[in-house]
Amino acid sequence: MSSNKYWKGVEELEQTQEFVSSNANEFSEGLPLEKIFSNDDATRANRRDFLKYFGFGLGAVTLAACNKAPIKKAIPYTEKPDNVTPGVPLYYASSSVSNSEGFPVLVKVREGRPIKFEPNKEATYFGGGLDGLGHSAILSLYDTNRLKGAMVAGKTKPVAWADFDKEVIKALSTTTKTIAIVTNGSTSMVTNQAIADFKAKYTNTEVVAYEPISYSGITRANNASFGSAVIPAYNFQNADVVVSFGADFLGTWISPIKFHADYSKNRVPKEGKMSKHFQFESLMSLTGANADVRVPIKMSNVGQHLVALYRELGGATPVNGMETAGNSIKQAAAALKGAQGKALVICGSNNEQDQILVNAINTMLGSYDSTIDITNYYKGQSADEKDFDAFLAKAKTGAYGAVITLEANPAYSHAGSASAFAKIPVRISTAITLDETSETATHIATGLHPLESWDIKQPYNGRFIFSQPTISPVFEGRHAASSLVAFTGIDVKDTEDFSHAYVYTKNVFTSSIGNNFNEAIEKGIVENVATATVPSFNVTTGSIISEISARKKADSELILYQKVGVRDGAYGNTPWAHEMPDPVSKVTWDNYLSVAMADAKANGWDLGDMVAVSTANGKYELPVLIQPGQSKGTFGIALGYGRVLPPEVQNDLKDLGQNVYPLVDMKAGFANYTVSGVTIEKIAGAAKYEFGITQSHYSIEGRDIIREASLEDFKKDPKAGQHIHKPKPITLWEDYDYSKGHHWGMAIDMNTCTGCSACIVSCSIENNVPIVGRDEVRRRREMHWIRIDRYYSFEAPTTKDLSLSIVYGGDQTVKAGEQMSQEKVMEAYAEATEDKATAYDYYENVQVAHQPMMCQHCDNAPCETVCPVLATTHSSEGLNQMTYNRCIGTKYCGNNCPYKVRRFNWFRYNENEKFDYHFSNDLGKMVINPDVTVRSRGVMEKCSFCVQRIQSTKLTAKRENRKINTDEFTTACAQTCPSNAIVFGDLNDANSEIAKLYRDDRSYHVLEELGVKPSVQYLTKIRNK
Amino acid sequence: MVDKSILLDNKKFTVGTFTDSDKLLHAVETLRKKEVKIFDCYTPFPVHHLDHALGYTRTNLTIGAFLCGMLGTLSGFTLAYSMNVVDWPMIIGGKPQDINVFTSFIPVIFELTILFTAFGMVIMFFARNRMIHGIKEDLLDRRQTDDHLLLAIDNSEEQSLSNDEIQSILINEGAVKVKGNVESFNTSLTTEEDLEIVIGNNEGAAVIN
Amino acid sequence: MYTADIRKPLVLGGKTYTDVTNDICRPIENKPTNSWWLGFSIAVLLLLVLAGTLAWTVWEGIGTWNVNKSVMWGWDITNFVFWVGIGHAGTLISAVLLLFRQKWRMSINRSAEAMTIFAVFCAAIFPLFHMGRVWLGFWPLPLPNAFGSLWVNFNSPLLWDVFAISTYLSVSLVFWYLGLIPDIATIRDRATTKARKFWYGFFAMGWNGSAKAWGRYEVVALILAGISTPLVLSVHTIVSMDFATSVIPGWHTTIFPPYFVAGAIFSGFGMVLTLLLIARHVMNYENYITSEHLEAMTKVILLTGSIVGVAYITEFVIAAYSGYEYEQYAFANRMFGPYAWAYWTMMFCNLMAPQVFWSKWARTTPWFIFVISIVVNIGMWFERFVIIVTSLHRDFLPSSWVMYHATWVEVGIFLGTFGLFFTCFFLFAKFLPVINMAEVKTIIKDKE
Amino acid sequence: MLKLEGSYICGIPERAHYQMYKSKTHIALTALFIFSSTLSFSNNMSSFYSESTFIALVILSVVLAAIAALLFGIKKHLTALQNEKIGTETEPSFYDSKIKPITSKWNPTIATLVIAGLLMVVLGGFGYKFGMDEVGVQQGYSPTQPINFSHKIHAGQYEIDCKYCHSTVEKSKSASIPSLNTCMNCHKYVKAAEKYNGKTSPEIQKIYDAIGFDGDNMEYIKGYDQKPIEWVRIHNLPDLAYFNHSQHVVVGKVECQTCHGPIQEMDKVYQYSTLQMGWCIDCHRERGIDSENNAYYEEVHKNMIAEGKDYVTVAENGGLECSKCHY
Repeated sequence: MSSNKYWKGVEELEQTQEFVSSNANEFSEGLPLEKIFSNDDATRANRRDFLKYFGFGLGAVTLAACNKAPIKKAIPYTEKPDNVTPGVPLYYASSSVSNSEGFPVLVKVREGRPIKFEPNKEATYFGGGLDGLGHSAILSLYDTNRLKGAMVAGKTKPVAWADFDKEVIKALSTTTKTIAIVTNGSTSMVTNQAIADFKAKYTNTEVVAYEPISYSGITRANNASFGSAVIPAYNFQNADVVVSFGADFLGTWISPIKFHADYSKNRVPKEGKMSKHFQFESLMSLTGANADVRVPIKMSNVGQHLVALYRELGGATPVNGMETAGNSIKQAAAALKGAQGKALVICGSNNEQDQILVNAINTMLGSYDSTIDITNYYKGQSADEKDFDAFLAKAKTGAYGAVITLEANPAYSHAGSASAFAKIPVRISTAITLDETSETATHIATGLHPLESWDIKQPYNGRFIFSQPTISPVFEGRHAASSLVAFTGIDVKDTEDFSHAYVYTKNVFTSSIGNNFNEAIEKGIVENVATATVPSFNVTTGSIISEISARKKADSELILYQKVGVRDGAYGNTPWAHEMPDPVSKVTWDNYLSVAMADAKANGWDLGDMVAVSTANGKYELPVLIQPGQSKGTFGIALGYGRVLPPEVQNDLKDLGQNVYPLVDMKAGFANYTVSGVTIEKIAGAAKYEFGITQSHYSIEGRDIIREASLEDFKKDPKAGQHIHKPKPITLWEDYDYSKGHHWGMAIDMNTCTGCSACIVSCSIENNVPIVGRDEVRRRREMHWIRIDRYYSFEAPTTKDLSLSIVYGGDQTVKAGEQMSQEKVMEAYAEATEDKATAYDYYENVQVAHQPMMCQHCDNAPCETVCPVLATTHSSEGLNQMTYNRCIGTKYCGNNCPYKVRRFNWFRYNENEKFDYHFSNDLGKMVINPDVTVRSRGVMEKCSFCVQRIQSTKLTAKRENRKINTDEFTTACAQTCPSNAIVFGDLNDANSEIAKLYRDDRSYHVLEELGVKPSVQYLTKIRNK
Repeated sequence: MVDKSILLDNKKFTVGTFTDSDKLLHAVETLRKKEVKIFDCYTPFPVHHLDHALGYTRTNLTIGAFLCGMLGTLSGFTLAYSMNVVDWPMIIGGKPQDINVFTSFIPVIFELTILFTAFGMVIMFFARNRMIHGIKEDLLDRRQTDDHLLLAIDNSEEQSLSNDEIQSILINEGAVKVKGNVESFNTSLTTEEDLEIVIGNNEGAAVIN
Repeated sequence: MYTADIRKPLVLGGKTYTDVTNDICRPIENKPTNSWWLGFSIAVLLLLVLAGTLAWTVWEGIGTWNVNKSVMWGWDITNFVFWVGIGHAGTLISAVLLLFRQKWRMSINRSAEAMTIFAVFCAAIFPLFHMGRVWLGFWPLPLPNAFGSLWVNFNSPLLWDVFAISTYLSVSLVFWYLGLIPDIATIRDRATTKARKFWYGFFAMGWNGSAKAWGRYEVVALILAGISTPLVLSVHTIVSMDFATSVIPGWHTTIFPPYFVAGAIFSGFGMVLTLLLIARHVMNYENYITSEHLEAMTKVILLTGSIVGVAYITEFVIAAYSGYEYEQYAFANRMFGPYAWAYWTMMFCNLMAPQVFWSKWARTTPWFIFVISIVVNIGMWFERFVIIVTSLHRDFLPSSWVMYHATWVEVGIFLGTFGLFFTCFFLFAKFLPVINMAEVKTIIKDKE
Repeated sequence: MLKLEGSYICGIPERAHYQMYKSKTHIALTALFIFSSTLSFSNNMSSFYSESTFIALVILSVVLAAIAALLFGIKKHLTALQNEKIGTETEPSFYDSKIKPITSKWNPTIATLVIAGLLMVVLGGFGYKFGMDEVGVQQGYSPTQPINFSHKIHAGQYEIDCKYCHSTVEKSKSASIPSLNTCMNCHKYVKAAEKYNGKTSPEIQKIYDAIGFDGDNMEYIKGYDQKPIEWVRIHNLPDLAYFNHSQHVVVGKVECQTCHGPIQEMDKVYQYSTLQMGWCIDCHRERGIDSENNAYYEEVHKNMIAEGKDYVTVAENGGLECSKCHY
């Protein structure tokens, strides 16, 4: 065996990456085999060779012979930048990568590598949170499949930019036809300026905006109602009553992170008041899961419901509209009336008529200027598909000589665009990876990743977000704006002191925003907003109402929705977003046909059955997922899947799900995501599909895990929901005294936790939690340190309704609400019901509760007692410490954990061809947090309360000769929570937020009767029913 | 290999061979009554009351075993206490860090007690019997571990009776064979013939000098 | 003169000392039979399966098993408890029955003790290889080290296990070996080849059957029996504490120690019967292992089976009476949940099946006893499976409820341990006397 | 408000931007500039070598011994057979003639106890040694560096403060190896030419070559492709242990020499301490914390006075808890 082969890399330059990024084999003690297994350098072949030789015995001699210590290099800077202290992170204000319209964030940078996004808490308007996709999109920077430089069709290697520019300029200037620029409806002022410059040179230029998800219903309606084609800004914090018709504003609708923050401000009952939220929807969305009153409807009928509400509110109309069960519209109307000026009605329909009616209702309720701001309107996602369709139609006639796509990917998300694009001879793209559109481009002016770029974005009118490069370009890309300018013939080469993009951006800033550019990028946000005005509504609703009423109700409808994790699919190549379980269905890695229980029962479908879904626009084969809460006769498929990724991608991201964008119904002149005329047939003989699902049991089994109370009860008694008779645990010994020093604790408000799962991804990135892929999730081995438990309960029939006495586990008569297994009771009820057609309708009415669950850091931790080698012990600060390097992997602690929050490294997840995600390539490893050990296989891991942050903060305080400031820092989950549901701090600091919450009447411990004394408090969920 | 010659070194024995434990026992009792000093008996299986009949006192291995057990108890406690309380106390699941955690030590203390008792006693037993791996056996009869029960009398000792008298008593007591001048041996292999001899009764018994 | 108070001779066929020696030494002194070779080959084949699956586990990680985030112990610890349980009968037969002067033990205790030792070998594989980092398997030993020194956790039942199992194994070995010495000496003195003379001579430690030695020997055996009895009880008590001291409903039960001990005896006798019935048939030991023996053992099975059955019911009643919903659910889930099949298999095999031994015919019909003994073994495996898997797969938080099914690797390891067990047993039957000659010779003349 | 490590940096001076943006390098080069010691290392490879060597040798020697024994046995047996055939008496072996007469006189009881005792001592010793060596120790490791930098001259003779070069030792977890421009602060002028006949010292020339300095004209070469110096790491703490220099130097007031030894006397640096966990623990058990002069420890100091103690050791303040270093 060649020892040189083994260690050769160490001397090589590339290997310096390794020490930067790879903490791969942190466990250096023990027998050498493990080290051989985990040697970063060794390819698989080498590993096998090794065993071969070792088995032969002679290899051992060879190995013994090469008795020289391996050399590790330490390479200092040649010229150290002033502000970089190795080992200390820097934070740069920037803009989130996944929100193309601009969203303020901080980027944590260690030694020149951005390693994590953190919310910019000073940008209060945006809420100070971040979502899961926003976090996971950092991996797009470290994507090994990024384009390496300017590409020309027919050549496999990048070409020089000068040659590239020459070629492009020649093509652009010789064409006599129109040049089209397809943007992503960008709010980037830099790009817009560049387009303007480009247009000045090429006057035959047309600009068309394209976005995969359309909100044209709103823009058109506002144009008709108020004369401005905009999406308004919604201010949920001002709304005491929110009525949403199919708008998933907490999950995917327009700007969910901001909405989260605003919405949650009114969700904590203060002085007996909290907002009331009605949700009328067909699929079970994240928003619906958090609603106080959720009413299952069909989206094809949403108009009629709006009409009914309009009428109830006193709108003059001869038509009744459609009432739903339990007079929900009447209740909603009553609540809205009571909250005049503090009400908000929104609708997720993309139909202009529906939205005009919504505008009419909001005008009646006086929402403008209060909950809706149309002056400082939202500028993102306002592309109208009408324009793009016109462009495509024109392109098909061969009217365009060239097209430049700026960060838009219509070939993926728009069915007809590929054929139209093919008619344009010169197709230039500025993509950074080879996507469906750039794949067919003739020229790719490879752009820069947003984290490598300067940019100014204006997501809301008057609010400017700044991006600055936090890493030097990984590959030879060029800023898209610079490319556009270069195409006009201007030299965009970086000058001696400044890059072109920097100068260009600064010019945009000084010409249209202000003077102090440095301060602007330091803060990351400049706000310069106007006072909101109330627009005058000038539409007569009569004809609209009669048109809406004339709509035919569809028997079955297919709803194309977005998932919270993946959204529109633009960042389909970031595995974290896919491994994050869907907040409602808890499915990872897949899209599927979600069906109502009643439909599943009626058609004999079961979880995982493969069905063929056919509409006028195509036929797809998908597995079935039964979704409680979904309306009967509705079916849902998530968009954003079925991405065509570069052939190098061979992990679970490859061929992931089905791309159902072609199913979007464009017939009526707008993108309708509710498709009628769908037939679904079970594919006979197809094997059952197994989902990677992180929670398979729906019911809470009537257990005292989530405590809830109605607002009425809570007003009478602040301890409502807590009066459960529990034996008082006694102890044989005096407990350890944690009153000295720090005692770290956490509180989670289940009223504000929406289950959005941003914390899961934030935690995974902060703590180097590996991605395990679908197959391992199927085996129930996801590694997330924090999970969000989601439980359904039926808005149950009372005992009287049931009129069934079901004996279960002894002779206990089961009563609704305190069943041992509510599911079983309901099942029995359904089977006993005579009317089979409606037997399972009760599945439409479910309540949802979300409960984040992580290591509870029990003071009397059962896991600690059972570890034979003291790998898990308690610190005097109340932390349950997991010492990976001491762990031998008996897994006893995991078994004995009542909360089941311990995660075991079943395999070696880094440097493993079976888990070919970012941990397994040198570039992807750049994202590893160097302050946290990467765990080897065979050890247990779990939430550490971000002990690296605790230690770092304590150390800073000690160094600065001071005490830790109250709430000086927080954990990764708490920090990113868009609704501030998680609070972390020192219980011994009486002024801290956490100490206050511990004294709150709503607070309780999960499973407190076990006497394990957790350090995580939950606050009773109050429902405003 | 080490010879076990310390036991029967260069001695000559008068050996009576029995095939019935009751007869052996009776012979021993008869000889002892006549104050004949019996060197030892060799039997293929434990013959009850034989040690009593030979006048052996009860072995005090039991006391040794008890002491070993006490040592085990002490070591178990010392081990656990010094490690978990004295040297490096840790907070483990809210358990006390002082002597109150004693209850957790009980299983280990118990097991070590057993272990020390068993091993201590067995080692003492081997030492007392001068048994060790690889030591060579001392045999007076190839079949003393098979089906012959031997009664050995040391010829060099002064006896109250003469050799002939002893031998005749042995024959009378039912010895199938009495040899007058036997030395211990341990070398040669057993042959098929050795195994084929079947001694049924003492009718053909003879004194072989 | 002391005579055993028994009704029938324990050795039939009017055997003399010589016959006993000849009969029992025959397999050792002759070339192995074809059936021995056949059985041995199958066992070695299974042993190779064990080696292969264990190597694969260590190479790839515990991920090759199907244990998951909630059921972190599956077949591994089930098999561990199963094998440890089997081990108990050996010590029990030789130690407890010695204390009670039950002479019928004498022809079976040797093989029962051998079974104990081999079963503990098999058992020890599981706690070792279920560790994520098996190469650090020595860390639970309280060794001084360079970490400061970092010691071990004396609060952990797993550490108690380390001490208990290693003590049990070593004391059992000593006890077994002590019993073997006179018999090894017999073989030594009958040796016709140099190798046999050397090796048996080596292990006989110079034994020559002196009355002094026998006197001490009997005392030592008695005391060893005396301390082995609490040891054997403590071992399974401690194994049961792995579960009983935890907080998981279905595990956290004070009844576990006696219940586990009874179960261990039950399963151990089942296994002893299985092995003896085969050995008796193959080696023609009908005169030594008589129907008297079989009957006595079936009675023990009946007794312990019923104790175990009472424990099952008690557990259930306690859960129902506790008013503790998690405990109640855990037991309801055992009976009606997704693993109900395992529960009812266990109930049938352990509680119902042994009840046939109320019938004299059943107690004395070897083939029937054989069938029931197999059933008992299956039942006791399922008991451990039920306790471990059904308790873990649905514990406190329904969000973590999962299902668990073994992979081929786990099944392979389990089958492989049978390979190890039978390889050892076949070698034992070939090289050592399966029946304690010295002891049997003492009862040859005991008559009614 | 969240502020880790001071405030988050915004608005980098433009020169820095330029530097960041200007270098169009592969990310590997970005990484290259990074001072490696900021990150802990993956392997403690010394242990790999020492242990693998050891185990390989053990396996090998066992195999060889077995083969040798087998061969020896066969030879002996054949000789015996041969002798038997010829009829000559086999010559008594060394064992038979010399050792056996002695050993056969031994008292088996004493022999048993002695052998058992010896075995226990040997096994125990082996176990102890194994335990102590479990963590690889590189004490005394002293590799040859790309530049023969002498701490004896710089720190000893010229008494340059350690923190002048290892500038981040008070701020960061790593003390940092100085960047070349730190060297150039002096070596722009100091060329040690007097020792080399007016020429720049070859060692100093290495700095010039790396950073691009024209020693003759005393000016930086424009557009020079700088090459970093690849120092060989001496102190390799495994990744699983978090060690922070600033914590020990600023808060703990530990002298550099406590851990690094008489560095001012080292021409060639070697690893002075074992860097084993037991070594850390020993210090934590003995050393007191400076609770009096640090506001952070106010409560600790109060309790200490109340309990009438003179000082509180690091261990008493939780310095032996696992997650203080391992996370």
